Amino acid sequence: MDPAAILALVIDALSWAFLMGGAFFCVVSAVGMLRMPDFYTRCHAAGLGDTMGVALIFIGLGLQADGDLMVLIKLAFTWAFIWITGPIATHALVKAAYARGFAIEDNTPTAGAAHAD
Amino acid sequence: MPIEALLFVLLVVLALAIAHMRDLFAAAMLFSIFSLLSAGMFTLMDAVDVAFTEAAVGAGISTVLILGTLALTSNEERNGPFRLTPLLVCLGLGATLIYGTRDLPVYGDPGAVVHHHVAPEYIEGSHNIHIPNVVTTVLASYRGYDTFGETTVVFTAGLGVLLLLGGAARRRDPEEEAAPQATSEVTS
Amino acid sequence: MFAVCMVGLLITMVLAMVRAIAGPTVFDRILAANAFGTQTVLMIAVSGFLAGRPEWLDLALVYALMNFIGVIAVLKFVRFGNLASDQPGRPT
Amino acid sequence: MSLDQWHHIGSIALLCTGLYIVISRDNLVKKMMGLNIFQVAVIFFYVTMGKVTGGTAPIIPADAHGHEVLYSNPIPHVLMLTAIVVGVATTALGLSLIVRIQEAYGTAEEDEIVRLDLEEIG
Repeated sequence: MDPAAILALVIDALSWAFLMGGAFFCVVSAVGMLRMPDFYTRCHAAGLGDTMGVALIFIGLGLQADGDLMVLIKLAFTWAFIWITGPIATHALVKAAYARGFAIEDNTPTAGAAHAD
Repeated sequence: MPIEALLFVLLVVLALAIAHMRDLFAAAMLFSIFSLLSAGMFTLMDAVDVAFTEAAVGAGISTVLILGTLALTSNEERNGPFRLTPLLVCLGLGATLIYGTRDLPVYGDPGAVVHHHVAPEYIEGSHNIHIPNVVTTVLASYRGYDTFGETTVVFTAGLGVLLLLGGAARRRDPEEEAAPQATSEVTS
Repeated sequence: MFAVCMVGLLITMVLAMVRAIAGPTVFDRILAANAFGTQTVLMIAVSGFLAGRPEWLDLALVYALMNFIGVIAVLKFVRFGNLASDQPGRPT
Repeated sequence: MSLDQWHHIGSIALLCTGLYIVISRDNLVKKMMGLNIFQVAVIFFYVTMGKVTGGTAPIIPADAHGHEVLYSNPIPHVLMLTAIVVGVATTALGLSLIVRIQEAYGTAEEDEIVRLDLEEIG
């Protein structure tokens, strides 16, 4: 077996692992978003998909880019962008919710959620 | 059945949820998800330019516009009575239209008539003038006047919005000056 | 392998959609919309590789930008425009 | 009718939902959302027609020399590009009309507006 074939096999195996790991993190974050009891814990679950899922999937895609520099640059930009904006958006969301008077300690939301449909 | 069919089911479910939702802010959030999902489907159906436009103007601007309107109007829908007639009209229309589509080509049929008239010519022409994106070629070259008309429409609409919301009718009344300014801080 | 990844992303999208429809509060819906936007970016990126046209990543980049702007706009309305309707006594 | 035509059935289901929102709801903002759903349904009707099985997006790759690549039909994409932009323009105009109606009548519910108009006449 020549080295090029082995390298291709290793790269394929690595990107399988990264893509599956990313998809796993995404599904876990969605399940958490569905099953967690209150809003803040749901935010915590959603953060998982925004960071870990995106990172692993983009690394896996980058391994499959065949060294195409333009594709790698675009991947890196998108990844960096989501990594910066995802936590900012979640932070702003939690801050807005806290300012609107959602309780943190007990699991019963205050007046804010009592009138939701 | 391809993956797009599953996404189409999700899209219809979202549309029904929007119809059901009485809280207009929640409906606006669902509408933003609706736009995102439809744009993802455009990508899967090879319509990348449509997805690009939908991303730029559909998902982004429409949602923000609706939210801006909600900030200036009420954001709870009144609970009206259930009406049977619109439902029957819609179901009848749907049945008629589905009956009408029986003779149309199936999904992705390469032999459909629509693919064999001008489309190959456009692709050929785009190849000859060295513009990689065929949609750009057709939009800017073959149908340049069409696009010019489109910009005229957008300009007219912008003019209309300006006349309606920032026009002379408001400036005449000094007491009402305070209220629009307070709301314009919200939308800016 | 892209197809398997795609299936995972689709499951995520369906679950996020359920959270968006179920609510119960406005912030849950915004959170679900944000997560859905991230999933759309991922789906477009993966589908580009699935179709053998990785150039479509431009689209993913635009979506990442639009999603962020959209969420921040929504949050601005919630925070300052007093848009979230689930609290009584808000100025309309 | 066969399930191979699921794209037509889906478009028509969306179209009917949009139409139902427009004609059965009184709230004007909800009506605008219904119109947008209607518009997306029409766009889907066109875009699904342009799809060719095994085809790719109508962007000629840098390394394509001959015409051996099969592309999806670009014409529906062009038409729908125009439709989306014009649709957003009309949405903006409609929503600003709703804002003016709210200022003039104090409500954005259609039956209330009709009632106020009738009271003014009678």
